[in-house]
Amino acid sequence: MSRVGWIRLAIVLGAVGLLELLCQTGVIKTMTMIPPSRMAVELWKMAESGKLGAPVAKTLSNVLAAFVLSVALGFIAGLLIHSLPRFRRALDPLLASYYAVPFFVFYPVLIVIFGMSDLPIIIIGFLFGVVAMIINTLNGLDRIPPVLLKVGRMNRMGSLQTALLIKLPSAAPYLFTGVKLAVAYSFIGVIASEFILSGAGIGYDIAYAYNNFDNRTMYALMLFILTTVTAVNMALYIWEQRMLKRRMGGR
Amino acid sequence: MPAAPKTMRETHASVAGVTRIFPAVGGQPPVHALGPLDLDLAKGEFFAVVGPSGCGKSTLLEVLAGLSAPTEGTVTFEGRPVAGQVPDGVGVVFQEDASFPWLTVWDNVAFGLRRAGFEAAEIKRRVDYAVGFMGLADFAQAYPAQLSGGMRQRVCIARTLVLQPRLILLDEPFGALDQQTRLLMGDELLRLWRETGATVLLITHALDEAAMLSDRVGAMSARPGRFIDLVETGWPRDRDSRIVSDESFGRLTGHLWSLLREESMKASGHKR
Amino acid sequence: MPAAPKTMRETHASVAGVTRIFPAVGGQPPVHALGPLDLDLAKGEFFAVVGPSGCGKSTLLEVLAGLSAPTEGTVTFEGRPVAGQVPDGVGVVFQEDASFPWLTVWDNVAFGLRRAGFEAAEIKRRVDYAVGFMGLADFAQAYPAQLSGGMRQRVCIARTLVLQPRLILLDEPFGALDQQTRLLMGDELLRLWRETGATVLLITHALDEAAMLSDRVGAMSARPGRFIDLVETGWPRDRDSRIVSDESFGRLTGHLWSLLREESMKASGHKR
Amino acid sequence: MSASAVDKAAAAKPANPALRRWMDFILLIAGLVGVWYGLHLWAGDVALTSPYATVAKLIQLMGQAWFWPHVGETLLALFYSLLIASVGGLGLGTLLGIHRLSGQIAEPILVALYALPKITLYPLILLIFGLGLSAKVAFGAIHGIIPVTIFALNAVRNIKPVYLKTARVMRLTPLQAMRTVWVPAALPEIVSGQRIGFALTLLGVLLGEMFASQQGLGFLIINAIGLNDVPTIMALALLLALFAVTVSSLLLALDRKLHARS
Amino acid sequence: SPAAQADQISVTHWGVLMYGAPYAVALEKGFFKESGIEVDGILTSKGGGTTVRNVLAGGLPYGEVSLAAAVAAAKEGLDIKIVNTGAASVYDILWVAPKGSEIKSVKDLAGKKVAFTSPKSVTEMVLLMSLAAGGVDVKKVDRISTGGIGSGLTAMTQGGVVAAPILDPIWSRESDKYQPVFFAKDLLPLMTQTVGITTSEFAKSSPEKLKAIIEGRRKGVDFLYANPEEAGKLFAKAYKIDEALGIRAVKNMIDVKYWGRGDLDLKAMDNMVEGLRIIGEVEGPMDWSKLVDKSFLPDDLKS
Ligand SMILES: Nc1ncnc2c1ncn2[C@@H]1O[C@H](COP(=O)(O)OP(=O)(O)OP(=O)(O)O)[C@@H](O)[C@H]1O
Ligand SMILES: Nc1ncnc2c1ncn2[C@@H]1O[C@H](COP(=O)(O)OP(=O)(O)OP(=O)(O)O)[C@@H](O)[C@H]1O
Ligand SMILES: [Mg+2]
Ligand SMILES: [Mg+2]
Repeated sequence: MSRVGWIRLAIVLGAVGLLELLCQTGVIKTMTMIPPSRMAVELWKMAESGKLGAPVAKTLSNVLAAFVLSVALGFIAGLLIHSLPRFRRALDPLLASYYAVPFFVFYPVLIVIFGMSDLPIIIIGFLFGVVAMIINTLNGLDRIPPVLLKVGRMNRMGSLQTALLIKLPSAAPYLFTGVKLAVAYSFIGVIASEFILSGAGIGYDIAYAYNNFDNRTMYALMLFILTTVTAVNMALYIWEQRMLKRRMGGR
Repeated sequence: MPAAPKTMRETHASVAGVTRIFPAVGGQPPVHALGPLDLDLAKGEFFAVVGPSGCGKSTLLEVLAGLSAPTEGTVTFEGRPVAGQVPDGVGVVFQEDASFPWLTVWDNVAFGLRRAGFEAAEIKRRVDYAVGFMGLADFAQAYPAQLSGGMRQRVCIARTLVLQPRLILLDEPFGALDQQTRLLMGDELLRLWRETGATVLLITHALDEAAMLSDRVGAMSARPGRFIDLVETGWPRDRDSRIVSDESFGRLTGHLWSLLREESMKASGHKR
Repeated sequence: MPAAPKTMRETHASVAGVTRIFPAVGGQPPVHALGPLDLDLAKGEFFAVVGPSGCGKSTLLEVLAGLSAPTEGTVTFEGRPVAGQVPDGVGVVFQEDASFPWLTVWDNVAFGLRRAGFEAAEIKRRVDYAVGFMGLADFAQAYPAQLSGGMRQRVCIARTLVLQPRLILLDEPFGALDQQTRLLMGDELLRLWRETGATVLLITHALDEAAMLSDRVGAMSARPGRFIDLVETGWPRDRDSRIVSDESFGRLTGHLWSLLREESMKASGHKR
Repeated sequence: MSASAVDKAAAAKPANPALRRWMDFILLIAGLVGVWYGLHLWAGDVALTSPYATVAKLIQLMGQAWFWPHVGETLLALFYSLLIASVGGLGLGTLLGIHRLSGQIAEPILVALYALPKITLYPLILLIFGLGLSAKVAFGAIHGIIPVTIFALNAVRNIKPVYLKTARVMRLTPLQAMRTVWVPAALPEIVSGQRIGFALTLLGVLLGEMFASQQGLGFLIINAIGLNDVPTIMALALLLALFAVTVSSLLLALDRKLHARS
Repeated sequence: SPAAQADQISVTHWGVLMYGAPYAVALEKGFFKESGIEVDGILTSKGGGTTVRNVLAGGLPYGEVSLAAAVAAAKEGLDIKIVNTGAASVYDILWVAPKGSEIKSVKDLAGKKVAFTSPKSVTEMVLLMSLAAGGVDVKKVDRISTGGIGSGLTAMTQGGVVAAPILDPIWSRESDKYQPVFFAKDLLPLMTQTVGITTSEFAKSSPEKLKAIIEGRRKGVDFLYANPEEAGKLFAKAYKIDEALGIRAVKNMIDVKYWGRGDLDLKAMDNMVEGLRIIGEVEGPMDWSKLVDKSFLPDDLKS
């Protein structure tokens, strides 16, 4: 790991250590927050007892579905919108303000359209993620140097070949930003829906533990989400750095 | 300057009555970038284009390659009209860096061959040769970002040349190189041209480069670009950069310089 | 070549025993970019630096300007050591486009004068003159994005020159211009230099430019850059681009060319 | 010949591009309303009221005296949280951008925190800030501050080094350099960040109001959800969308103006 | 903590469900002031533990919360006291089916999909107990959590479930769209739904304020029973709903003696805990003595 990586790790560990200290010495009361070590122990116990399996499977599969949908459809929608500049210009103000509208108020509509299943929640996660993907796809397509597309034409390539062999790799760094955001928003969308709309999944379990004053379960689950999100992010980050290093020559 | 027997040679590519006008965008007026202009390139000819910045040289190249349609006029390559598509047998090296940053040098050079469906063995043979020829052998597995600007330009040249085009269009291919390296590359371009017998159109800013490399130099006016003179150099086919010491070389560049001095002052909006 | 009586002139700026080594970052080894190297610039001298790409020319300029500290050695300007700060009286035109995109051409040129606290009337006088002088009068209220690369470079030159620096450091100031315009700009730079009596250090890729403009040309080796030769041109102070037709001009460039041919082949990694 | 071609090209130019853009926008909105109407026909009033009924409900709401204090409450909370998110994010992002090492260290941490569903932090916020305005403001601010920070960080980090060198050659004081070079150079990206930050801060404030409050649009929405009052839910969602689009368009216009220069 | 205004109390589902009606009346009629306390606002929340947390986080630590949440909080060691009763029954809850559906009674639910709001909520408990009381095998009914009343009704309209729970005042507003399947009041015993809680600390430091709140609410309840028409109007005004609707909802509740006057009926509370046991919320016996404090009740209700 690089020097930066070590410093970062040290800072994170330091923060966790400080929290542990504050909780252990009672500066932060147990009713407010349990020490990180307890969270880990509780999480481990839940995992061992098998209580974790079902909600985790449900939430993660929903997140995964929302994520895959956002990335795939976001890329395709980005390609389409990019080829319609007038439509795009009109759409622009809507794209950025989109996040201000609380989607879950449309949950009943989604039930009507998709029925009583996991689908409405997946769709909410998808709705959160897809716009980030579209925005970044457009960004990436904008930044493809026109000369690369000319090379495609010089080699007499069709539009599908051009999309896959030139546009996709050329826009990849921007698409990556979109992918990272899509991960974040899929998590946020799915878990927030579970939290607010209840039903099942980790978000629901957190809301439930919260309602029952079960701080141990609540914090254990929050720890689980935090570590999962961080792990996924870190994996993406490392992958991205590797790609960028190659492309930027370490600059 | 002895005139080469141009009319006796077969026409390979030509533009006739071509203009190119970029339509208005935003609040800006349309830009009349080129022409009207006529040009016949003889088969196997090495033609150089010089002209002030922004006069439409790259625009001419794009029209000739079929990358953009002329507003008026016709373009012909090997007897057939060029319309909307790059014809087979035409290779272009662009002014900007067009190397693919996500591919290694080797894969960049192999790109066109793969698209054209060559066999793996043939691709390997041609790419290995071209990479070595361009002095990139040590960097075959490097990515463009690890190369200097000049080396990247050489990747693009190699990527085009491995396809063995019959008409080679080069837009400032040595722009990223220092003057010394430019001359060396020029010599190699000449050798290649001699070996393959391809027709070459070379756009350049450097008058000495144009004068040294080509059979004929077209000097363009400020925008909208038209040819104000077509100068035959009369060099033998078998030449290299040592020509610069030839006495007629100085006269040639002097002539070009006086032609373009006025035009370039117009183009750069200088002291008006 | 008649040697100018250099030793009789007063030293204006100098570097002594200077090296510059970029420390290792990431997995990469440290880069020894420059030196060890000595140079004395006489007051009012026009000094040109040529050398292969990546040899450390820009690095030398930054060290001389006080923008980066040398790893070893000392830098002096007007008798005082230069350390960590750009001394008053030094002006720099950078290799990259340094025009501020958020200011109009006029405001760009006025930028330094405003910061230095000149009076409005004086600022207006100087900026109007410089903008006109640089052929930018029609574009005074335009933003850099609306200008060509060459015009932007002229904005940067004007922005530096209005401050009337006593030492002018120019890093490829004509890089974005076509060869013809370069020569015209060169003539104007010469006129300015004559009028103000400033000391000039000009970095350039173009050997003819170096030979034509300067009193003395420093030819640098491949990285780590050192001077392999310092050539006095012996031109009169009152000269312009017509010098190129002088017979000794050819000899001069020929000499520089042979000096650098080897070096530039080393630097560009060509055919190794 | 060529002169006539120029004329032709000029004639093809539409009369007024700004007008055309407005037409495009209105067409798009009309399309969206059409989709909405279609969904309404499909799903029925139980799930989705018609565009007309929604607008009528919104106008009716806006005619009520009790409605405006709720709007005021939300705007007040939004104002404070935007202040924290924009100014705080800008300051933090700028510092992290200037100090490269801390920027490199902090960015992945920020991104990971950003991806954490902030709704799960609500219990914690409540414990720390108690009920009322401060909790809402805190909730809004934590939604908005990270994107603003990340954008500002990248904006500052990506300032071309040659601008900073120019500032040094001009011998600017740190304050002068900040005011006349750093800020204007980074401004376009900063405004982009503020756009996203605005939308997310608004969302955060609304979410905060949904949990514990007796005032604000979020409160009205959660109440309407509880009462299954679909027309009110829809009318409020419409109001929020209109508000967000308006602010976003203004920022976008600024954004375009700034980006056009560079 | 930087507390909100000190003169607000929390009522679960204020502005949404009927628990708030006595407070609406008491506020409007000035009963709290009469009893010696300034209350100028009611904080709402989604119910359950959220309301309890709000009580603990807010300035004036009194709130009406579901008994289930109060029990859960006490089990986790939160320092609270139950000081009076709010809603004395769960008789406001009923299940409905679309107009004209074949589902007409609890027996018809066997083998069908039935909605409740969320796992371990009062609606789940009432559904389970009602099925048992109606002699339907619980295992034969496919119970579906829809997340809320609104989405349950939507799901039912779309055919996702055959019946869904509904409460006043939504029921009063939409009764023409649906037909009742069963009412909790017809199947279940008296079960305390909500209680007033406070912190032990506040109980010690400000008994007068508590007494005043309880007294003020009780006057509100008395007024509701005595003047349904006027009370309905006041309630409608506070909840920003139609007047006729408000009156109708209030009358519906009066019919089932929904609001308690404050007296703590341990039997009815035990019934509720029994229900909680069924859905697995509570294990073991409940010891009310530590949790319940009757000393703030008006003398006539202390028995
Ligand atoms: N897409 C376009 N839209 C509008 N104007 C354009 C476009 N492309 C080029 N132009 C204009 O057309 C003119 C000719 O451009 P072109 O690129 O052909 O010049 P050039 O001779 O190649 O210049 P350089 O030597 O700088 O490469 C220029 O004035 C340019 O501004
Ligand atoms: N910040 C840096 N870190 C590491 N190496 C650097 C850095 N800046 C420059 N170098 C290296 O130092 C050497 C000299 O660079 P410099 O920019 O001075 O070259 P130059 O002579 O100006 O080249 P050119 O003619 O291409 O402008 C190069 O090999 C370059 O890769
Ligand atoms: Mg060009
Ligand atoms: Mg340099």
